[in-house]
Amino acid sequence: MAILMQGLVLLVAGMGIVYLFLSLLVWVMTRSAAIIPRFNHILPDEEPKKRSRPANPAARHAHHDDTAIAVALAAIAARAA
Amino acid sequence: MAILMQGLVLLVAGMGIVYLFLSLLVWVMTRSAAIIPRFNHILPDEEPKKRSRPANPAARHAHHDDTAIAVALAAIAARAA
Amino acid sequence: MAILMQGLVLLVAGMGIVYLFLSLLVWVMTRSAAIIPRFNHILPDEEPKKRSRPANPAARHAHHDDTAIAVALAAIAARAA
Amino acid sequence: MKKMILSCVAALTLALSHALADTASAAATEPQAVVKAAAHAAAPAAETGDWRSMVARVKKLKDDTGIMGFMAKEPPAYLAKGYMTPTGAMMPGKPAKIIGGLPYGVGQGLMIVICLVLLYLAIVKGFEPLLLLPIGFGGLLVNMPFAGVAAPPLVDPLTRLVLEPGGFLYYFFEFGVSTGLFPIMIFMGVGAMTDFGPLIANPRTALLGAAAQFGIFMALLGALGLTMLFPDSINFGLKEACSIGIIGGADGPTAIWLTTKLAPHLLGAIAVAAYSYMALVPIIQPPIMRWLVPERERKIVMKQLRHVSKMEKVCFPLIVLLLCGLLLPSAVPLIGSVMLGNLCREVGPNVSRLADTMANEMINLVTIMLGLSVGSKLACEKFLNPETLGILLLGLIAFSGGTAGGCLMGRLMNKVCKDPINPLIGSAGVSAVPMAARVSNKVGLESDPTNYLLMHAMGPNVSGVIGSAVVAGVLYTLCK
Amino acid sequence: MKKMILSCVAALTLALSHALADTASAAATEPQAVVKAAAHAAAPAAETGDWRSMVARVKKLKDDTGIMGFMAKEPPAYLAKGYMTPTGAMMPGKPAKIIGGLPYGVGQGLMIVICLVLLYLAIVKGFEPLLLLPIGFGGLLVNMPFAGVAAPPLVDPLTRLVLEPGGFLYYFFEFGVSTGLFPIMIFMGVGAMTDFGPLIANPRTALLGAAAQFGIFMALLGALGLTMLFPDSINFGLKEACSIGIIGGADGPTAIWLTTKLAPHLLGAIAVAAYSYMALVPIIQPPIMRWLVPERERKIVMKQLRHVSKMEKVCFPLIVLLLCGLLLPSAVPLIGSVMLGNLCREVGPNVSRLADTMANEMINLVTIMLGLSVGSKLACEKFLNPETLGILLLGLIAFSGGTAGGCLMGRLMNKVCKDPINPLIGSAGVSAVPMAARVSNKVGLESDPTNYLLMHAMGPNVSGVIGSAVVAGVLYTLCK
Amino acid sequence: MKKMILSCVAALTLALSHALADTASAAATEPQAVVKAAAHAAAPAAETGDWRSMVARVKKLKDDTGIMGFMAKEPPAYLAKGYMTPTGAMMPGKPAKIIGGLPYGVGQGLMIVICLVLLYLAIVKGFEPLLLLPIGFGGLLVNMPFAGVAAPPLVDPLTRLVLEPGGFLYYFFEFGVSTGLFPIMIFMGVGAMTDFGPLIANPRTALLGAAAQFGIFMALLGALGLTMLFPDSINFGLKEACSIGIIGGADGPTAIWLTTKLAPHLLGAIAVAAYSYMALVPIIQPPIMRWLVPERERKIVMKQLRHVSKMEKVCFPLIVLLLCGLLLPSAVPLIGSVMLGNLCREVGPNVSRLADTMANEMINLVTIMLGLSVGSKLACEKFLNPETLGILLLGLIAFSGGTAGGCLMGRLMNKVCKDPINPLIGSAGVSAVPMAARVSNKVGLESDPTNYLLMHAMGPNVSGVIGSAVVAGVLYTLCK
Ligand code: NA
Ligand code: NA
Ligand code: NA
Repeated sequence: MAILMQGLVLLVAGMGIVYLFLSLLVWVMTRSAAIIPRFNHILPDEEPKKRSRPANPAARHAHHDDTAIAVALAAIAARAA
Repeated sequence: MAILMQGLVLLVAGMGIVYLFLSLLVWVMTRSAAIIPRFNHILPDEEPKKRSRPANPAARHAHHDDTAIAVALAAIAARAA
Repeated sequence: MAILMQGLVLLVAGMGIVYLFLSLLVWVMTRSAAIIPRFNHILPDEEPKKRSRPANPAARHAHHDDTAIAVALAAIAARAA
Repeated sequence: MKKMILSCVAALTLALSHALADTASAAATEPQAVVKAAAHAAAPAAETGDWRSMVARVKKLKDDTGIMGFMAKEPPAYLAKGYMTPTGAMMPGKPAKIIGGLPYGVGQGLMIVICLVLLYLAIVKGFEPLLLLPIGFGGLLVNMPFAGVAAPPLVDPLTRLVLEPGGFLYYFFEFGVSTGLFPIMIFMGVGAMTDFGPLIANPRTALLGAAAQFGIFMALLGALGLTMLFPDSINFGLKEACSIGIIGGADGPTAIWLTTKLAPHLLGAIAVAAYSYMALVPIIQPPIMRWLVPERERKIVMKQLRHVSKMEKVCFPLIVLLLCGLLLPSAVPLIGSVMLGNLCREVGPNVSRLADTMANEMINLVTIMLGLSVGSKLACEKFLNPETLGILLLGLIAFSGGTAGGCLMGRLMNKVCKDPINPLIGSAGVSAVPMAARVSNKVGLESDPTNYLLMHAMGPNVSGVIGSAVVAGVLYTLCK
Repeated sequence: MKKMILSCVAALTLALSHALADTASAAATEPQAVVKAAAHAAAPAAETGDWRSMVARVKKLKDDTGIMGFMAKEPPAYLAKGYMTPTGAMMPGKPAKIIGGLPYGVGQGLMIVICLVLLYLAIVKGFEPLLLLPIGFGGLLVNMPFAGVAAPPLVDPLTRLVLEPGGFLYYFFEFGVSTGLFPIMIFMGVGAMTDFGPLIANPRTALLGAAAQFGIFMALLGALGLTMLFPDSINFGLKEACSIGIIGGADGPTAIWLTTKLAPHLLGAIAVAAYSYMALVPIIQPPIMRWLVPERERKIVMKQLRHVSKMEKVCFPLIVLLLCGLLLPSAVPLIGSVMLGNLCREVGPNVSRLADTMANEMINLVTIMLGLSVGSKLACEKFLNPETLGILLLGLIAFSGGTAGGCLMGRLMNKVCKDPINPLIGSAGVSAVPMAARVSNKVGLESDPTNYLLMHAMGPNVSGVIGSAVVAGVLYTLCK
Repeated sequence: MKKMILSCVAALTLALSHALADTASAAATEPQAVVKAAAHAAAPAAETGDWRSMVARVKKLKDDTGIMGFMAKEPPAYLAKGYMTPTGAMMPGKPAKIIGGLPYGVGQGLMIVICLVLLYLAIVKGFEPLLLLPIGFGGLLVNMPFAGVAAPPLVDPLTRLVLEPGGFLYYFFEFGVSTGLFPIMIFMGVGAMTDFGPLIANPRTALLGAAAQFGIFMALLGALGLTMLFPDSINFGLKEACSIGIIGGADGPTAIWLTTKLAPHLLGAIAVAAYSYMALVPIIQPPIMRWLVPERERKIVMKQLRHVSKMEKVCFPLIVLLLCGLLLPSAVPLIGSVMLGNLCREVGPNVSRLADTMANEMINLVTIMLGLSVGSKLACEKFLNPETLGILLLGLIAFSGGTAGGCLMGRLMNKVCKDPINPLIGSAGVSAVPMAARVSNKVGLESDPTNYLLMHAMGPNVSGVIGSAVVAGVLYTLCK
């Protein structure tokens, strides 16, 4: 019986804490929904057009700068050949 | 010389066991070739048409359900925007 | 002060070794640039046409021989069905 | 050809029957056999190089077949007597008790049947196949007698040299499950695949994710209650009860993480229950949802979700992590790994390499190894006892309780809040992402075929992941 | 709805304030608390099964919140008093000293702010995000009080059984950083992504890569000088000076490899400095380049690079490895792993599976784990001291010195050699591949918009990788 | 420019000659040198901070160059005297004997040449490049004197703290080869890439896969015979003979798995032989096939294979695993991992994530690490002895014996069975998937250009994988 009481304490404490935690999260998120959008310019949403490009499967692993260099190299190599 | 005799025992035992094992496998497979096809409906062969779709490289890693959700999300987001 | 002198020794030794090492590399590379091209036939450059094929993303992971076998299998299976 | 195969099979049968007869007679004259065995041990045959000794070994092979193994009464020695790890720690042994006093080998045979059923569910019925297939296969492997796939390495107690390496499942388990690494790495992948947008757009749905954790505590109390009801056959302490309860979190990695720490001997049963019920969510939840939510409320149409900016999505994981660090540090490993994956996902192209790797290669590699490792805990002495039945029952209670808690909280919030909330999305709070959200959507469509609840249900669905990680942290701190 | 949330928050606030009050009174009556704690230890509550004891534990939860942690004065016990590893080694403890004698908790709070700044730089400013994001996130996690993400496992000193597993960052670090595996594996990927063609076509540019290592030794001397100037607050020995100098190598894996071996306590600061300055190369280098290279020489047009055959590209990694083995064996692990990756890359289709895996899955997986592990060394007692400021300053000196060395060597070679060399490509010798080569190109275009230096700058750029690996080998041998 | 480089090289030459002279004189006055060295040890230079001591260290650098290493007579101390592992086990040392009593350094030089030949074969000739390239490269690395890429960590015997971490190949080896994990993981990938359909369609071809294991035992007997013939130079016990025999299994992972357990000191030679002969299958097999199979039988056209349903393909791995568990538990780890991979492959879309990962990322990652680890056993004292020549010879015998066994069994079956069997497919029973099947096809086409045997040969080909795993299990049980 004693252990069942302990379980009840766990129930109350656990549900309490998870409620408190998520309530606090709700409160913070509601607050921040008012504040953060003011700073949206810091990390602007990617435009849909831009997004479509990295979805190209061939480009998935390509590091863009490396690609640029590789392209340059290839061009020069082609000229050299 | 004694060790060579041991090797011979190994030869007989080893070839015997591998033959027995694979013979048994042959026997079981022959049996099951008569039985299993009756249960083919449990796991029907994928039709060739269906197979061609997952071969699409872009879809290789996509979890189908997640894709569905993502599509729904995108649609709603588009409407919202 | 003594430790600073040690640092100076490190400076001289370190820069000396890195120069020597890379000078030697330069020398070896210059030499080998005269020698290695004679053996270019051992590992001929891939022709650009050949290269374009493995760039096909769908084929990235495919082991060519396995593919051949799979194709043969599929053909036979199709005939058998 | 047929004759040939048949003759081979006949030879095999003969050899086997001969072998069995040998064993029988050996058993009859046991004292002499012991003397022989002792003599063998004293003069290892390979060294003396006598061919007769090799023939004797070949004959002894029959004692090491699985067939003989399934007739064995005793578990492997390392289980009963303990063993020394390569670092010199002495793991104590435990007498293995199987339901009904069955011999150990019969227990293993039963477990193989059970694992085949698991594989059937995974493969044919599609029950969370990504995890139940490796778990079932690991269970098959570990119950093959004498195969030793999960056996610890054999260590010389004096020099501490490893005389014989352990089974590969032993190493997988020690490397990734004992240390808690695998669940953490899976959670990184989960974070990299999860879109918290719906939760950010409508934060108050997080409360539904909190309410759905109620099932955890129902099962916890149930486990303690069962122990009181059947003190002879079921014996769950607080730690076991917590581990069983967390099945109701409907999150595999969370359940495995907590169980490994509190009650590792129940790991197999709990993981199987957790993933099975996750797969059964479309069957378990709808009746409860229909019972608790009146038709009128099931038709509630919710306000469309607002657009969530990239900046908000990037800030969200950091905010959750900081909150968690401030209030509940013990949940930081779980929450932190989800949020790391999610941060990489939302930051975009610059780190998409990392997010892609987490969501694909890392999670796949780890899933294989985690599944097999968890399966290696499906040994018969851990699974074939009344407690497993209790765990399966309690898992069902946990899922039902969570569903009920979420729905009732939805109704309550609907009364209190200004904006309407369809209580059906409450059931998605148990997590089981994204299955539970789809169930909410489907039950909603039954009442109003134009009312798509999927996106709204994703809010409680993902908050349920956070909620059960929080509960796992609390339970770990209070009961460790 | 709002009311509901507000009431919840109010309840939380109340509970917290109550808890704080409790603690205050507990602190006042410390002797009794100690007695109580001792009693607790003697009779663990879960066993006695008394619900009051569970309530006491719940109350004690508040002492384990991060909020209380940030108010703590002392570091975790395992840091101060040492701990036993699972293999039975006793790691000695160290008193933690933070700048200004700040309490430990405040230090952790400060570190969290610093890590958020790091994340800001990585995410918004794009500072080497692939590594600074995991490093910053690891730093966040490790500075959450009581979260224990980098804590060692708790080992029973008698039986050596692991009572409680360690944090996941502890395992990542021990597995991959302490052993040096992660930098080596990253270097395999670097090799598989690097084209040494431009260096093979124009080998003498390797001398620019040698000259650019000068920055390493400037910083090394600077570190020793700082110690002499501020003996009270800065205390760099030879090992520390070498590790700081290697920042000037502008190669993350090399810096991490050497620092782990010589001065692991500086790992966090050095890795942060190295990756930050690599990201800042476009800001640091141009002024120095413009200052040291006169306008006339900046316009020099270089001869076009010759075609390099596959055979030459395949031989190159083997030649470099053999030279390194002949002259400087201590650099073989670093050089060897780069050259293995490069060999797989150049051999072509037959082993492209391996090269692809190294350049993608392997490097991504390892980057995640390495970044987090390095971040786990951003503990406040290691970062919040004047030495970190010194490291940041010296890192800047190292990068500047390397840039200057490369440019001046370029001018010298231009005078000595027949074929013209644009001294601007000398700055690329610091490595920071491919950022520094692009900077050379950009500054060159300012003077002559038709003069593309990118390919020419790739020669010194990749030779800088070899150069700093050589220096790392020398420093390791001389100072270990 | 040229002058500049030449002067650098000249300086280098000077320094080296000076250094060599120093060493010579040091050797002449050895007693004093010992005293000096002792003094150095007593007062570590870096601590005293004297610049002269640093100059002395720089001068001593020349003793640590590879050049000096190749002149060394003795192996590294840890090999000869043994070492302590971090877990406290004392690994005993062994005197290193090289063929012809060569000095150790010369042996290392020879091994480097041999490894370059291996790389040539892998890169230019395309000999199993995916494994021979990493093996050859690992061999290069491990034979660089003083590089220590496979050295164990330096452990303080009292405190058991790791003073200096080991080489990365040491960690790769301990992590994945000593434990047997890598071969197992590769086998998962092999299973995920293998289609057992042709074997299911025509099960009796499995008997060809059994017959082809005959080569294993020929080589086994040959190894014992060689020991009797040359007792002075060759010394193979039963364990060594089993490991050598398994080369004839023509399965890399099986060979590595068994050799690691029975005769780890032969691992390098055996792995090199196994993969080399696998690559040479198109050269070794055809003459034997033409000799043993008369032209008439080479033209036999086989019945077309029937369609195999998905259900059959899914059941097959489970059936094989259960049979193996019933009869030969020691083969369960190998067979089980192949069958796990195959099951994931055949189940289809639901778990294709896992199958893809096994067949690509996992197998690639593990191949890199396994190849390097195996290469690290190409140390000269293990390879440069007459036994290696014996192993190479016996490997050839094993492959030939297997080919012959398969072909003869094919002829026998052709006589006994109703349906015709082309004996040429028997040679595919050695496995070496899919090379041997293609050889069968090619030799068949020589006799009848319309008779495609490829699909028929895949049956014995894949059954050979099962067969050699079974033999490995038997040999392990009988000889461990
Ligand atoms: Na949950
Ligand atoms: Na560099
Ligand atoms: Na084989």
